[in-house]
Amino acid sequence: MISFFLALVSANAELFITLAKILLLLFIVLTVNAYLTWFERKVVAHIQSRWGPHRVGPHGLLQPLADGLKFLFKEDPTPAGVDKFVYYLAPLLALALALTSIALIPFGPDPIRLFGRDIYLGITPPDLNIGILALFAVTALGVYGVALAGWSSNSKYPLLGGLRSSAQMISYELALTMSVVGVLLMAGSFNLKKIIEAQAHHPEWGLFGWNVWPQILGFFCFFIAAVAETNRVPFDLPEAESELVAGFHTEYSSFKFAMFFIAEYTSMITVSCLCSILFFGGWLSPFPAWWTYAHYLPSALLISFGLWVIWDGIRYETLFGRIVLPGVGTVITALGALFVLLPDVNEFIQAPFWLLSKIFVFLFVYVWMRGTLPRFRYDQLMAFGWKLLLPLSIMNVILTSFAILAKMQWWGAK
Amino acid sequence: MTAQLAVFFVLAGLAAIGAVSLILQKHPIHSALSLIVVMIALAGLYLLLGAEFVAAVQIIVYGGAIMVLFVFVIMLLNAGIEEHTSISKMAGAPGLLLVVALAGFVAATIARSTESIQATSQTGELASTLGISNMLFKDFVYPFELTSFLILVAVLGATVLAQREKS
Amino acid sequence: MPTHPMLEYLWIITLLPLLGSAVNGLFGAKWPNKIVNGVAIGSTGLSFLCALEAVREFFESGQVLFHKEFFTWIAAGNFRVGFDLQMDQLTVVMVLVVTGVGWLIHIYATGYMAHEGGYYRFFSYLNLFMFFMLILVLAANYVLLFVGWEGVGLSSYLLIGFYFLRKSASDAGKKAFIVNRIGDFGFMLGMFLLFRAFHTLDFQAIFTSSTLQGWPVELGGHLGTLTFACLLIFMGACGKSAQLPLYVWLPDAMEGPTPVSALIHAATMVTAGVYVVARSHILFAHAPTAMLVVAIVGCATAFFAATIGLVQTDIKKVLAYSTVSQLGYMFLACGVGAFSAGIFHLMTHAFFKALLFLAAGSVIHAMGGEQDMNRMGGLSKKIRWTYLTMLTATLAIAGFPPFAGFFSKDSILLSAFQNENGGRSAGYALYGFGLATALLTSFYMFRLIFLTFHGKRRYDEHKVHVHESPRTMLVPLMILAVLSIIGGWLAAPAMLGAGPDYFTKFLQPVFGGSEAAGPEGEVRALELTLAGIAVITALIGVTAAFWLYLKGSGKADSLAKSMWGAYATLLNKYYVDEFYAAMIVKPLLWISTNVLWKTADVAGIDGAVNGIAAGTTAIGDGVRHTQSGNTRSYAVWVVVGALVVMAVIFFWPFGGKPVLGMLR
Amino acid sequence: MVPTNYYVILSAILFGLGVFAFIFKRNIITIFMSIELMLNAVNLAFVAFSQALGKLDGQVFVLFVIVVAAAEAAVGLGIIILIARNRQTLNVERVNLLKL
Repeated sequence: MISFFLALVSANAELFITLAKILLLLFIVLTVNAYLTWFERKVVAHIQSRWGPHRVGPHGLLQPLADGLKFLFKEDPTPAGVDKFVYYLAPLLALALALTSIALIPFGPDPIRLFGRDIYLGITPPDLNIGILALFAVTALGVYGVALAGWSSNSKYPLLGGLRSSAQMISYELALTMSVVGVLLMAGSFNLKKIIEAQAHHPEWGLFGWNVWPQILGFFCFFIAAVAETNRVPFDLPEAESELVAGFHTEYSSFKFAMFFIAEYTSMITVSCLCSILFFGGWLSPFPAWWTYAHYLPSALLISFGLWVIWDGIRYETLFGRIVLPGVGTVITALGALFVLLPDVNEFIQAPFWLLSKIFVFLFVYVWMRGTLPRFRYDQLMAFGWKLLLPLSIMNVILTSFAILAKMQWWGAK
Repeated sequence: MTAQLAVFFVLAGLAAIGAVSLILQKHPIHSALSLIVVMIALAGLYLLLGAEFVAAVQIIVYGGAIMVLFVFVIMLLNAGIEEHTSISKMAGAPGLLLVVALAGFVAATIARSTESIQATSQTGELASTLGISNMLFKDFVYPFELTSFLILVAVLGATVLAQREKS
Repeated sequence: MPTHPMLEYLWIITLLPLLGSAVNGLFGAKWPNKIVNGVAIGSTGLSFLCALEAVREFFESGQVLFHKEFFTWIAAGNFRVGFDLQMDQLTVVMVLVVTGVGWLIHIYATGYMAHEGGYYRFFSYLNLFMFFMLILVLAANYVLLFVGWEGVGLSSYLLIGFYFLRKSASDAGKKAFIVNRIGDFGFMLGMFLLFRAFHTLDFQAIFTSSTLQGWPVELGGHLGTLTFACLLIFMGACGKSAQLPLYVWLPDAMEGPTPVSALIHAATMVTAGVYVVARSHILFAHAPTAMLVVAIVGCATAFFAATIGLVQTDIKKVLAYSTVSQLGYMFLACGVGAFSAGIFHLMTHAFFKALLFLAAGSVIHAMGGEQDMNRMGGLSKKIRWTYLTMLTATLAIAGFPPFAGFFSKDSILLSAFQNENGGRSAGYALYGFGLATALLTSFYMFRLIFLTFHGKRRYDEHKVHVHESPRTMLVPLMILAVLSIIGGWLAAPAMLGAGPDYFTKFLQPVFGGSEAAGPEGEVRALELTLAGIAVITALIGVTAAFWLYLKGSGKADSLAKSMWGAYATLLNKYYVDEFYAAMIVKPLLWISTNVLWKTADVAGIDGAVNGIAAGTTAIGDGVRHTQSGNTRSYAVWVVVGALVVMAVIFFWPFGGKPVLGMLR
Repeated sequence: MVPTNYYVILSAILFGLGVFAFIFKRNIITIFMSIELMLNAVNLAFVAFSQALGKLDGQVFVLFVIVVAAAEAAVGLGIIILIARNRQTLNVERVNLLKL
């Protein structure tokens, strides 16, 4: 039995490896999503000077688990007169597309050697030729989830929400694509890996070689448009609680609602990935190449964080916390120490580390905005998108192309 | 190369089924969804043909923009099940015959024209994006500019059409 | 700067009148008469001066024929026509006559037309006529000549119908036009024949062509190409110069204003026929038969018209018929080979006939529009100058020495007498008729004088108050009077044995040695005797007129009664118009009404058109039902169209791609 | 390696289905979609041939077709909205004023 299974695996390993990767990624993403909600609630709470979730588990760390259970076990009524097929299709579509988009993101340049094979970080090989285009294709389809959900619910508010979201997404998609063109021009490729490498032309410059600096305008356009694409504050009109009860997913509950929820947070992650890859050098370290000791930064951070967790855990009020937190802290510290001891591993984790940290920063910015910014009015939204964002991004394209042309002309550089 | 053939047949079946269901569906939004399926299947076929850029554009523009517009309009007009009237006599049996004949002709004509083309072993060379861009901005630059004018005109027309006249 | 600028730019002579015509016609409507006069007289006078200059240069260049092509007008295969003008002795005479007399008549007209409406229109037409006439005489090939030919026809039509509100006037215009068409038809056929024979229509090319040199003289009876060509051209000439079958339009043409009658229907246009015959004299020289025909027709016309002239009471009609008969004289001259004599008579006739008409116009002017001689009489005191000038002209036309008419007519009679073509008898017959015509001429001319100026007046003193014409009218009269006195003296020395006939000598390069320079020995004796006879006949005519119309006034009427039939016949012009009406006009009318109109047009053409219209409507009614307004059915039709296209592509039988095939 | 004919036949089938829908559907929007379907069929043929001939022109033309389709969709949907506003129906058979 076992032997047969092994034979099967070794027969078409590629398939199984990909499958394994998918499962792993799915697990990670879902977990991250769950804790992202925790993180968001905490941050917003602190912004509003509250405690946030604090009951379930130490620092409310088990809150997401509880939420998950609630979603799973809650009753799931289907409203009367909905278009069944579409009603069920919509959330699936949303989730599937969100996950697909994340599947297209490479998390590291070079493979690990496991079981005698090269295994890349990320589902698709990092040098996918039309990587960014594929990403846009997938995100472009993301509209349907929301729109169809709104339509199929056979109810006023969802319909309005759906209309709004589809209009909004169409409008901002243009700006999104346009603002990226600048980066593409500079990299001369759709390939994400190539785009990142293009920012490492001058390793000694460190973070000053990134695309943000020449593409600052493009970056802002992109980020704003991306936020709008993900229907997040301040562009969360489709689910504006105060106007349309909960927007397009008013009629959804329990797990279908969860799907929308996950989809939204996943797309947040995707956008963060894109931002860091396109403009902030992806997995490149912000420090010049010759700062070799900067390679110990990850482990240093881990160790210090772990020590802080232990220190915090000892003096936690509940007994459970006093037991668990130090354990977690020691694990983290041990991990950091491990990296220090194994230099190859240390080298290897550099890239994912930087990418993930950048993603984390962007996620924080998301939450930050949610905590601080008010919502747009619908007409403001449209006017902003069409009359400001789009022209700006187009102008960015023009300026960039002129600059590149000039560079070719005078410095003869490629 | 059986894998490719298998993929082709899967995608082709998907496309055909989508097209059929576009016809059979009573509600426009279902038709729209079927059409989207067709388009995605076609994108897959394009990938199979090595035209990855076209595939991406197909999904982005058709799937992400045009069909969204359709869905948007359907939702906006709140179109219901299409009522089954048969006022037009032409669009009955004679129409059916004509359609069949036309399809036959199209197939026959194209098939005959393909006889001349022996399927050269195209391994979908992946640098096609560069080639397309070269062609688009060198050989076809004037048509390209013209399309930009077309788009402009279309935008103006749509604006004029959509705005309610102040009365 | 070319040595002979005016010859180099010969076209200027023709262009000036056209310019004047255009300016007057386009802008003259608003202008006061003075400016119109300025333009009209200025342009003609200028072209007269240019003509003089051209003639001077022509003489300076030793009288060699000048021929220049200005641009190619028509080029089709080997048929080539250029706008080219030429200048030789004949042209010199014609150009001077046309421009000079034309100019005088313009001046006269300013006075005569002063009170008429459409003043600018009149002068525009008149200048147009000058333009075409100059083209006619300067042309160096038949086609260009034909252009002038038609042009003068057009302007004569316009001017005859000048008072188009009067039905008689417009009818007369149409009549002139149509009758001329008949002649032009013959003329064109003649041109075609010539082109077929010589493959060109250029004068010099034809006349000097080896074809013509080698051409056998088509002796009597043998009707060859040239004979037919000449006869056809002569047919055209008959139309234009009012010869026997086709003369009918000229008397009616008197409906036009008198200056027009003087200029077009006496001095210049009607002589175009003579000019053409003279121009193509070499052809005629090869066709004796044609010559004979010309001579006979001319002679007959002369006599015939003179007889009609005897009894006319309308002053202008009398002059019209006398014109016809004088033209007959000219053709007689050409017919007997005395071309120079014909041209000579043409010139002198231009002088005195123009003078006669202008004088008559002056009389009519004085009588306030009265034209009937029976309502005149005893005017000699009242309008002295007019009387004197007219008397001069009358003496000239009657052929009294030393007036112009005497010499020209005399030389014509002489050559008629000497004519061998067709036998001596023919010559004698021609001479006899010519002499008789001379008699009649002097008779009716003096009848005119007596009735108009002498005897007791037959008009109402109170209604009509007679007054002499303004100076603008009198001055041309005087000039012309002088000309018609001295105009003939060029030939005088020959007759008096004091040297050659200068006119003939001058024209010799054109007409060749066919005529001796100045008669010798017994010929001169013969000439003198003939001249004496002519003068005597003229005197007889005068006395007869005097005895009939001045001495006893009743005699004329009694004579008319005594021989009523003849008188009526003459009075009705031999019923020629009625004859034509019955023989030609009526049948034509019938055919056009019943066959062309009722059958062909209404039944055939209209039927077809209406039928097509009805059919279309019916089809439309049928097809309309396919347009159900239902979009789906339209879609089906679209599919049908696509199907057709695909079928064409698929079943294209002729190989290749159909669409590309169509494009190729 | 998939023979070109397969693609071509598939595109023919899709085109035929598009025509069928164009004639037999009554909802204007659906009819409009069927036009898009036909365009897609043509695109497929284009790409197939471009691959078979080893030339990229076909793909370029596909891009043009897509652009034109986008413009057409914009204007056409505007018109459809107007029709729906003025005639309160989306059934083409009820929009039949286009006759004598």
